[in-house]
Amino acid sequence: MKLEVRHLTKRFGGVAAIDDVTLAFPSGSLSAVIGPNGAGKSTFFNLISGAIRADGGHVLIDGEDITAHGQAAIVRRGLGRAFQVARFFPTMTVRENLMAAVAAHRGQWGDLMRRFPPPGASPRAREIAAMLGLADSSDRVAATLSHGDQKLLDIALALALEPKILLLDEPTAGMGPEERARMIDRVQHVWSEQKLTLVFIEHDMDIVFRIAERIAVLCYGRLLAAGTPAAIRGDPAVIAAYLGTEVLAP
Amino acid sequence: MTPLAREGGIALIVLALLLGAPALFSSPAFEDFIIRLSALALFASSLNLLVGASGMISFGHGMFYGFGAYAFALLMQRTALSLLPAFLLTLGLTALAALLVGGVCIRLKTIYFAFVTLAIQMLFYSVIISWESLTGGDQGLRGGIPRRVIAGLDINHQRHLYQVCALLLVVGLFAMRHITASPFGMTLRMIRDNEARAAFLGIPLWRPKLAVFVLAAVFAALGGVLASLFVSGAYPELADWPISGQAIFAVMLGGIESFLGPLAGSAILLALNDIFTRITEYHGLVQGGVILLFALGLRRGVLDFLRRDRARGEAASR
Amino acid sequence: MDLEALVACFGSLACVVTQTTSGLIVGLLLFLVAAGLTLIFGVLKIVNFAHGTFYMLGAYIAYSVLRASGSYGLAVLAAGAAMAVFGVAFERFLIARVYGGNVLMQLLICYAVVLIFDDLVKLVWGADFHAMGMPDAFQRAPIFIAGGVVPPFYAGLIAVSLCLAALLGLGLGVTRIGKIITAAADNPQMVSALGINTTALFALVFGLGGGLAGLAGALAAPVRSLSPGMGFSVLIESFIITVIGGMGSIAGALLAAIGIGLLRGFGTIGFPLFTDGLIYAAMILVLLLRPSGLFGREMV
Amino acid sequence: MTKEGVCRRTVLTAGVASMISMPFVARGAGNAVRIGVPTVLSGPIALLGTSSRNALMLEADRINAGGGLAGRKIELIFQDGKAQPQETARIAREMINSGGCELLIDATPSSGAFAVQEVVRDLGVLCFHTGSETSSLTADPKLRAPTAFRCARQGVHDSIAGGAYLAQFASEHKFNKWATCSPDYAYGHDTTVQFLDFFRHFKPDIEIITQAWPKLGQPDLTEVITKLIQAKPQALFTLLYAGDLSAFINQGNVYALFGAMSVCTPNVDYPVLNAIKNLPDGIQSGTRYFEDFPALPANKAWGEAYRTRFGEYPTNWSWQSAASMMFLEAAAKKAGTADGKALVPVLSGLTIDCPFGVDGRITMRDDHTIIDYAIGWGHTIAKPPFITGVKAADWGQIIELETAWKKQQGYI
Repeated sequence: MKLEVRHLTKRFGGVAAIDDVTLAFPSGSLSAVIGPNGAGKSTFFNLISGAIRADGGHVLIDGEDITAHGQAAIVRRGLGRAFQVARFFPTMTVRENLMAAVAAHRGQWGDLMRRFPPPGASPRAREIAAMLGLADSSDRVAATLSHGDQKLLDIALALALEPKILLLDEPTAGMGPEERARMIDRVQHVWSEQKLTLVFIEHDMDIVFRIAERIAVLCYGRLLAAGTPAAIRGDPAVIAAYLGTEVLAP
Repeated sequence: MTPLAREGGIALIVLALLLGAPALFSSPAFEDFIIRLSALALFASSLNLLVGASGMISFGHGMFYGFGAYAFALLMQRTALSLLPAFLLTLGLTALAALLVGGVCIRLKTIYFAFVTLAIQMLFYSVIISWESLTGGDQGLRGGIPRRVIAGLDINHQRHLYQVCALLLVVGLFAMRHITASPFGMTLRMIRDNEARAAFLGIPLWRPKLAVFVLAAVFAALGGVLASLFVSGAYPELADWPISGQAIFAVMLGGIESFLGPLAGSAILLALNDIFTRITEYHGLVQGGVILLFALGLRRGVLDFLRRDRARGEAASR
Repeated sequence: MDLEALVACFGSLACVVTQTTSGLIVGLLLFLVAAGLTLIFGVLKIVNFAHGTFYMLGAYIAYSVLRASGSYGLAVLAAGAAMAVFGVAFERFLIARVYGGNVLMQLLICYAVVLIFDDLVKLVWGADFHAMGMPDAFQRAPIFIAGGVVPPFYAGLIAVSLCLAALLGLGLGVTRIGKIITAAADNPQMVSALGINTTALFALVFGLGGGLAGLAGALAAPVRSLSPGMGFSVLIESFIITVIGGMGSIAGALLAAIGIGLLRGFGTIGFPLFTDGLIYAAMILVLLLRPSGLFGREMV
Repeated sequence: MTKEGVCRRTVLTAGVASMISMPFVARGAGNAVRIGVPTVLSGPIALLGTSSRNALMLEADRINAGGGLAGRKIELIFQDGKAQPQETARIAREMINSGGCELLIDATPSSGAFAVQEVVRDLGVLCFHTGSETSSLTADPKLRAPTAFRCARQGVHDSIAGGAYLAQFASEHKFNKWATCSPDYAYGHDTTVQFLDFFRHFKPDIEIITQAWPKLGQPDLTEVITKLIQAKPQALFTLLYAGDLSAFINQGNVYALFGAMSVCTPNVDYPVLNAIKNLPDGIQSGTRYFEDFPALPANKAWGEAYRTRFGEYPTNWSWQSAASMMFLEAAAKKAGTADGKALVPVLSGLTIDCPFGVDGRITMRDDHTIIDYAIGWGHTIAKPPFITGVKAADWGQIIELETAWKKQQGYI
């Protein structure tokens, strides 16, 4: 599915957190959103996913305007999301987390007629766990997982919704180099296997330039540049914004 | 064996034991205890549907206990309805009231939800006190609940009341257990654990929240009906905020994370009260001291403590 | 409903003066209790349901000290000091043990403390109600202001309570420790981030709250009946004030307390039978429209 | 599975523990008559409970010293119902069902008494209510229980006696503008209406210019006091009692209320007097319990005996509880047995010699409520005996008007 934003704008007080941003993420693409701290990256995701309301502009999925839709409706339209600080259900085991998410996705959240899990939830949960390499931890209580596994679980919960578009907010935040590599591996694997339109926010430029097909650069709420890694690397505005940080060096 | 079948089996055995007990040893005191326990335990367990299962802390849950008691006693005194219709109508009216109250309250989160439920209970209590023509004001609905024998069942007779209470206690607890173990119960747990995540899994939060609020109110009213049968009337004390406190304390004493915690807490609370009021006029002092020991010594409910202790033991031996 | 009487009252300066002072006296004493409640909630996020006990003990201690020493001033100071110490002990030995736990566990502890001290008071002072009696210094005829009656003791009480409110406001606004407390009430994480000793801070806040409630009890003792359990109704009213004013806001508590006092003062003339219902309704409305209270900041 | 396993085990333990705590079925020592006394020993009206307990112990000791009830010693079991109906009902049941008690003396306020009434109706044991003044408890045939008796003053009696006294007082002083101030709950509302009805019956031209309704246990009555002073009535009738009344008088003193109007109340009793530091002269008051009224040596002696033993003054509930023991004693003597059920027919219509009777005698009328007990009105003075000039009420008049009232209510 194709994700597009047109003239998207959000102000907090007098300050524009997102200012007239127009961007498109083609169906099946793997894109990164980068920018210095406070560039409005998370706000950008919050606007797309309906967690906060835009002041202006539109969000479109496959050409359909979903700007006015609520969070639940956007989820149903096929957009999943993982968070900067992993969000999951800490008192449940990994399996229960996933089965609950599957049940919710299948509209069985209000089912009072049978015991949990509803039929079919368990195999699907196992599938998702396997996809993210969480199969071995299935019976562990989520709160006791390592930081990296918790981030994976967060993504797994999003995948339970069978999304066509997946937003990942800093999937490698707070991880050591080994964990990072594992995470990126998983993300790429999921992307290629599920044919997702995947957008992620990332600070590690190595990762960004290694795996992203397209990169969008946000700075103080404005879109600075968007294009292929090669184009971004050579963009003078981007170089100016990142001056002295050397992260763009190949 | 599926959990449903196993728990159903346990429920049936317990029910059989309770119903058979009077044949083995006839003790009116034991029967009274079970009658009072069933009222408090249903009420406390219903509160735990909110507090433990959904993470919604209510300070005003006693309002529905009182509502159940008053609605039932009024229906019995003022109308010619027989027992069962009056009982079902009471639960229906409570659900309606809870729908209204819940619709207003669930917009608020955490401590503000607790406060607004308490405030509404205070208002409800002051209406009971002021609306003397209907409720008898502070003197309550006196004169007893009229005897209406159906199918040989006379609930003013203690043995019959005991049997009804035992049945409703077991059935009520089983029903609540089923709710918490259903996919819906899991949804509540998701909301308790991480509301934002639950919302982003496409769950319209207000619906399960309102639903559990109404369900909890109905079970609280069930407890209230039993209380009104025990005192054969309804009194404002049954709707005042210390009654909400009773349920909170039963839940905290027994354990918030164990399904049977509120039942155990209710039994402990009633037993403590019964023993201490019998032996001393300064029962508050002794009871307060024991509760402090519990709270500071275990720092969680008794069942939660035992469970965690046990889990730790297993981990150590592994 | 007697709106005619209410209109007539507003038409007479004497009535306005008298009912306003009586509203102020009711409100300001409640404020002293509510101030501690709101501070404790603001800083520690704990609803101290044992706060009425502080008030009750303050009144009883003042009663005994007055009988022993004959000095009302000493009695008030002793009650305030004793309850400040009691507040610190209560926080250190009981509440501090369940920080980070379920809020209901704190509630359970408060409940136990209320049970214990209601009985201890009965054990020490007896089950019957006591009255301290008016201290000699205040046994004089009422003052008349614009035809309205103002008893000298009440004039004194209003003055003392307002002074305490001002001192409290000043202390919180100007001194370093006061600023820390205010900051903590707004944002508890920040304080620990600043490296401030929260243990001492929490104890201090409980001491302050306890002391204020003890003072309120002592100030009210000459005219109110002392009996075990007398803290309960005061707790409910101060709780309402705290909610309406905003949990954590001293200014909010002051305004809400005076507002409720005045509502009582004039409500008793205009609509004596449902002032309480009106207060509960106000509380519900405030919670629904502005959950953090009229002056509180949204707690996230 | 282990989770459930542990749960079940602990619940079993809790269950067993609570079974152990169950009262074992007890019997009185030897052949003693065990009497259960549900009462109030905590909270704001604990004093009424403790003073009832004192009086009952005093009487039990006296009766036991004289050989007991038909040869059986009395054993009293007191328990706190916390002024909560459900708790009071529970202990009443428990006393009979497993506490080995044969009869009940219910020393609880009205809410408790109505709950006990249902227990008594269910269990069919002899019971004296010694706290409830609510008339309907015995006057309303729907509420009356066949084995329950009220051994306490009754609201309607007090209203008639008070109405008559106040009418005379108002006429003497030409007081036509009155105010009322009563607690805002059913007792306060109903009794105020009843009082005013009888007051108007005797003096139709009075005018009620304002009414105040403070909450029960409201700590500060200031706004009520100032409201009353503003209204400038000539006299005030109040039904506040106990701690609320003493707070009202103490706070009223601050505003010199007692100089501004004449205050009348049926409720000044010894504990109130005790808690008031500067008792104003001239409050018109009924006698709840008063050693000097009726002015009988037996009454004075009883009051003194009580004070000597307990170091405090008796309350209204004290004499009511004591009287119930006297009825029990007389009935047991007459019937030659202490068996509760056998005493019921004997008690109905029984007249006994009693220090609290207006002429030294009290009758348990056949509608199970007492008459001819002391009702008088006098006025306060700052020094002992605190109330003086007591005039006894006219019981002939009371009963005549009570009958009319019962007809009007549809009770007879």
